[in-house]
Amino acid sequence: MAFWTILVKDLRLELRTRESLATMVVFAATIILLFAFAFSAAPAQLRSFAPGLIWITYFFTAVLGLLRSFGRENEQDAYDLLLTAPLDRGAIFLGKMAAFFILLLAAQLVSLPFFILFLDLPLWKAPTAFALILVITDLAIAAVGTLIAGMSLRSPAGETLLPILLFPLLTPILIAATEATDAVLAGQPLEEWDFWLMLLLTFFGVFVLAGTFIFDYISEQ
Amino acid sequence: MAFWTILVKDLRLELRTRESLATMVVFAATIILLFAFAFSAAPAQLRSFAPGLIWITYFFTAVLGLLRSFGRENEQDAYDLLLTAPLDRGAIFLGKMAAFFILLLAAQLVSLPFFILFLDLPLWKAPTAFALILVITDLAIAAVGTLIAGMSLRSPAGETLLPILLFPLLTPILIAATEATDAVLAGQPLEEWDFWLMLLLTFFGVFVLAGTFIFDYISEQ
Amino acid sequence: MKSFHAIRKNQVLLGITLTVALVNLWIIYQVAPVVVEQEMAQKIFYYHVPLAWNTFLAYLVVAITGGAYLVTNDPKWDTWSLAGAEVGTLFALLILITGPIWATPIWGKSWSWEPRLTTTLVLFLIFLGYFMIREFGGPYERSSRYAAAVGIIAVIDIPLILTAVTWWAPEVQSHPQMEMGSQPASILNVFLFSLFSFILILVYMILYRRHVGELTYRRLTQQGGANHV
Amino acid sequence: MAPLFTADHIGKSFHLRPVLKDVSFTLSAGESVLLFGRNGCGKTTLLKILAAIMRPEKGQASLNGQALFTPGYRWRSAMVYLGHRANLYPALTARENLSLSLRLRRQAWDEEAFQKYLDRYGLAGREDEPVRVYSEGMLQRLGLIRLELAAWEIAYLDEPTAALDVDGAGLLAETFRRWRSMSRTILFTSHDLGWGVAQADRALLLSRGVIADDMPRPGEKDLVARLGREA
Amino acid sequence: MAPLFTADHIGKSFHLRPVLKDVSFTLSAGESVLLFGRNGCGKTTLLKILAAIMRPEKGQASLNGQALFTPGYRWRSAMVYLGHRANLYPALTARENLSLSLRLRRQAWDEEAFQKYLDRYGLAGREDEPVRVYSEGMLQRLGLIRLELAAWEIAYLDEPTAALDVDGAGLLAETFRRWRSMSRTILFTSHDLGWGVAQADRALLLSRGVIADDMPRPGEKDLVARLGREA
Ligand code: HEM
Ligand SMILES: Nc1ncnc2c1ncn2[C@@H]1O[C@H](COP(=O)(O)OP(=O)(O)OP(=O)(O)O)[C@@H](O)[C@H]1O
Ligand SMILES: Nc1ncnc2c1ncn2[C@@H]1O[C@H](COP(=O)(O)OP(=O)(O)OP(=O)(O)O)[C@@H](O)[C@H]1O
Ligand SMILES: [Mg+2]
Ligand SMILES: [Mg+2]
Repeated sequence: MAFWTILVKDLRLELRTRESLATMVVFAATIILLFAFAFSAAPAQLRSFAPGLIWITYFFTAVLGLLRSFGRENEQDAYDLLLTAPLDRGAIFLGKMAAFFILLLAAQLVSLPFFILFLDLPLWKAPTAFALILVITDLAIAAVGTLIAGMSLRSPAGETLLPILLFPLLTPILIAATEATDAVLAGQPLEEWDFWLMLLLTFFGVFVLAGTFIFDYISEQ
Repeated sequence: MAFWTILVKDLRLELRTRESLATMVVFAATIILLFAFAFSAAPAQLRSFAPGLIWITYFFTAVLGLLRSFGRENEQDAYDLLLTAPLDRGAIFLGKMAAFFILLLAAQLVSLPFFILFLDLPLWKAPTAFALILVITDLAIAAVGTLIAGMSLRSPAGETLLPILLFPLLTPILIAATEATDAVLAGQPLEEWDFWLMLLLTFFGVFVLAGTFIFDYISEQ
Repeated sequence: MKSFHAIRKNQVLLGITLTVALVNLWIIYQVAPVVVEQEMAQKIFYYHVPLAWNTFLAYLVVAITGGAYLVTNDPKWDTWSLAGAEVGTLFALLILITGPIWATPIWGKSWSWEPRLTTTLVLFLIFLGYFMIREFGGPYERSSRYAAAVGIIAVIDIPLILTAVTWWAPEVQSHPQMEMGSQPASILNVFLFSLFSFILILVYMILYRRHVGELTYRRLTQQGGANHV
Repeated sequence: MAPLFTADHIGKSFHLRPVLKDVSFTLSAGESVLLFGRNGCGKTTLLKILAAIMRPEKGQASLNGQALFTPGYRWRSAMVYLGHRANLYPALTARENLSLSLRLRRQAWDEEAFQKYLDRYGLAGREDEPVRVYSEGMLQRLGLIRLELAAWEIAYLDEPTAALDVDGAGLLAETFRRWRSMSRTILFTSHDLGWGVAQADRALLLSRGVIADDMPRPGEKDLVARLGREA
Repeated sequence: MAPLFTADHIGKSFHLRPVLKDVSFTLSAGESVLLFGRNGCGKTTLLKILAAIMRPEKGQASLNGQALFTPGYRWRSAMVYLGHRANLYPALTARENLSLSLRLRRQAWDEEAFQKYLDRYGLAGREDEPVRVYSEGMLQRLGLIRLELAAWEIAYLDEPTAALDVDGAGLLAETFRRWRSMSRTILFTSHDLGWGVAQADRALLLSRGVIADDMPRPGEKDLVARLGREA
């Protein structure tokens, strides 16, 4: 219940201003354009770097999205509305996580054509496999990101603390996503790379559990 | 005078929180770690992508820096202090631009050793050439960024406007910087790539002029 | 409150720790067999591996006491967490130093973006973040809670990171993953003694750091709080 | 009769500097109590702690015999909080903000009541604008409507009259009377002591981290004199 | 005598909805004038326009015969503004904030005066803390010290008493008297009409986008009655 309320609220806030999505998409597009330029010298090698490029781009995108998601809570102390409400704080975490997951996925889907167009990546050759990786990785990113943002963005130096705490924790996720994407692009069957998916799912599961329980302790000032 | 006051204020705000340098170092380290990983498959080829990687990192750093630089002005409506003061608003623009330039440069210098160490880039082979690119690009980024941020972050839809206006404007700058860096790493003489520097300088000049004159009109609500 | 070394048991602990450490040094230098292909370089193993294991131990302390702090809100647990984190991170730094020292003669280069090395670096960076949130996360009462949460997150991250390594594409694995149990007794015994020595060092350092932490806490409380920064 | 609300030895420091040292008091059902004290004495801090926005270092509180500050969340269902700032999302409209706040409390939306209160608080016709464009006083009025629509037993209000015009203050006085007649309990701060005493059964003086005085049915002069002695 | 300050036909809309339609009034040197009106009538908007934080769509104003709202900046040197929120940088200390505000006005720092005012406004000993940790009232007090240290001829204050305790309001009343004796001009808003009329020579009623009434030396009752008729 509370979970849905918060999820819907975050999505509505986003639809109203469209700011996170705009930021994320434009940012992704800019990075992709840069990549296209940076690699114009060696288009042949591009393929081997593509998975890394994709996930680096999405990482930065995720940080920008998180900044907005919690920045909005602070503006008029609106977060206090959530904190004083009779609901499990774990639900705040889950709701904001779910909303962020949806936004991140949306931003990625919108920027995907740019990857395919400008970097000439044959992602459409294995759409389900890639979709699977995208969804599962985003779940993991959303879980870790929401937990970390929920605490760092409540403190004065929040915007700087966020990437610093987040990046090391996300590195294993990035690696798994990159390796899995690599395998997909190389045309390997699922059995060859399903352990990366398992790793990502484990990350997701562990952080959802941790977040649900810890969030109560880190929400209050 | 007003220029200096604002420059000093912005630098002090940054130093006060003491977060700046420490966080920049850790930030740089983590980003480079991400790259190293994302591209670990082919370390030998990494060299050819290095310029792109460097500037993508710096692009992200710049966006975060800009968001903070103007976010701070809005917190307690402190910006009103600048607006009501008897000073030319062009000086606000120039002061904030200079401060942002210095911070960006500092952040880059701090992260440079990591690039050199971990990604094994021979930037030290042409230190003056690279320094030149760094300084001129940062000037251009600072001019464009401060003008756009100063205008968009004062309006309610600011966070949406900022990326939409800023990123496309920064793209040519980043491309120029990437190309120039590429040329330096390839050991080309200045004549081969001074074209990019001229482009960057033009950007800088145009936007400084524009900013100095326009800022008065876009500062007020 | 007394200073740490004014307390009898701590003097004894320090004595034992120092003695064992010196004996350990002598054993490693004199008694441990020289591995043929690696010569003296291999002996750093007796530092490198115990340091790594003790790092995990220290971080476990951080997580457990951090959890206790969150639940009880008792600052005593926070001083334990902080002590564990500082000593653990010092040890982690030492892994990151002894590793490359060993690597330089063996691999011919001091670093490679290889799974175990990278994940160790990641762990180290997570804890740098831990200290940053303590420093910049707001007043002590809040930042210490955040730090406890980061400590817990870091520790649930450790097994994930470590197991991830075994799944990694084998062609990029260059860090050895030997089974300690299958080592010859001559190596295993020296290793175990060194491990014991480092556990003593860890315990001593954590106790000491915790004591200092408690003194600082009391002093600040008595003088009516710290300056706001 | 057992008190509705008890606060026991609440303590809170910032960077180990105590702001609240040992705050204890009780409230009975239907009481309206003014919390007063000098600027910076810790009133906002205390209200935030009671509303579960801040975590105290020590102390307990209970409402209806149920312990507050416990890990669960049911203890928060009987309370509402209205802070200095409006606790609203600037990008959402008035209607959306309030319907959100009700949904968070698992209450159904009541359009009729909403329209009634909009009208009463002078915001009729502006309910579909994003509250970003509201003036300070309008925000405060909307915050009060939020409390009107919610079901609760105890409310914490931090300077509710600060941004209200004369009409608004009168309206709020009437609202306080209505709430008290519903035997709801109110703990509020106000620097407008005249307005405050008129709405309060008791006044609690917060000073040096403790409740320094508990004054039943005081006059404005009493409070001013008492504050003066505390200096 | 020519008026010190004139506002002529000032108009301002948001999204084409006019908030200020045609605001004209004059102020003489040394006058203290209360700007009052209902929540949302446009007081803050008007003060922001005069302080050059917002741009009006039409109208002029002049101070000392010098036109305001012109591209240069010298016209801003005779004025100060203290808004709803404190106009301070949370990360800077009180001392840094004030020295910054003086440097922006090209004034020299006066440590002695600073200490004197800190003392007077009850902030002594806290000048080297970042103002992020200040309470609402403390922020407001610091904002007032900012005005005390600055050199100016006209001040715009938006609800200066809103966060102040009784002492603070008394202190500010005294300060107003001092400023008026220096023949400085004050235009302020306040919902505390009692306090307001006591400090004001005149009261301007802002309603429906115009100055609906200009009342010399009114009593509190007059204002309340006048507001009532406007509803
Ligand atoms: C260069 C940086 C290095 C880092 C960061 C590093 C890190 C670590 C860590 C974290 C462990 C403990 C984890 C575990 O027990 O599985 C470990 C164990 C070990 N390291 Fe390293 N190491 C480095 C270099 C080396 C080198 C160059 C060698 C030898 C060629 C080496 C040999 C070992 C051995 C034998 C173990 C015990 C493995 C086991 O118990 O299965 N390390 N190292
Ligand atoms: N985050 C914080 N860090 C450090 N100190 C703080 C923090 N928040 C509040 N304080 C301090 O705690 C004290 C009480 O603040 P609080 O806001 O509760 O006061 P208040 O009674 O509400 O004052 P006012 O009447 O001005 O609103 C002040 O001295 C303030 O400086
Ligand atoms: N940015 C904005 N966009 C649209 N409308 C606005 C904006 N700012 C203010 N308004 C509208 O202008 C009107 C006047 O607002 P203003 O803040 O000036 O009122 P006020 O007289 O100061 O009220 P209060 O007594 O509540 O402080 C209000 O109706 C408000 O909704
Ligand atoms: Mg307060
Ligand atoms: Mg107003």
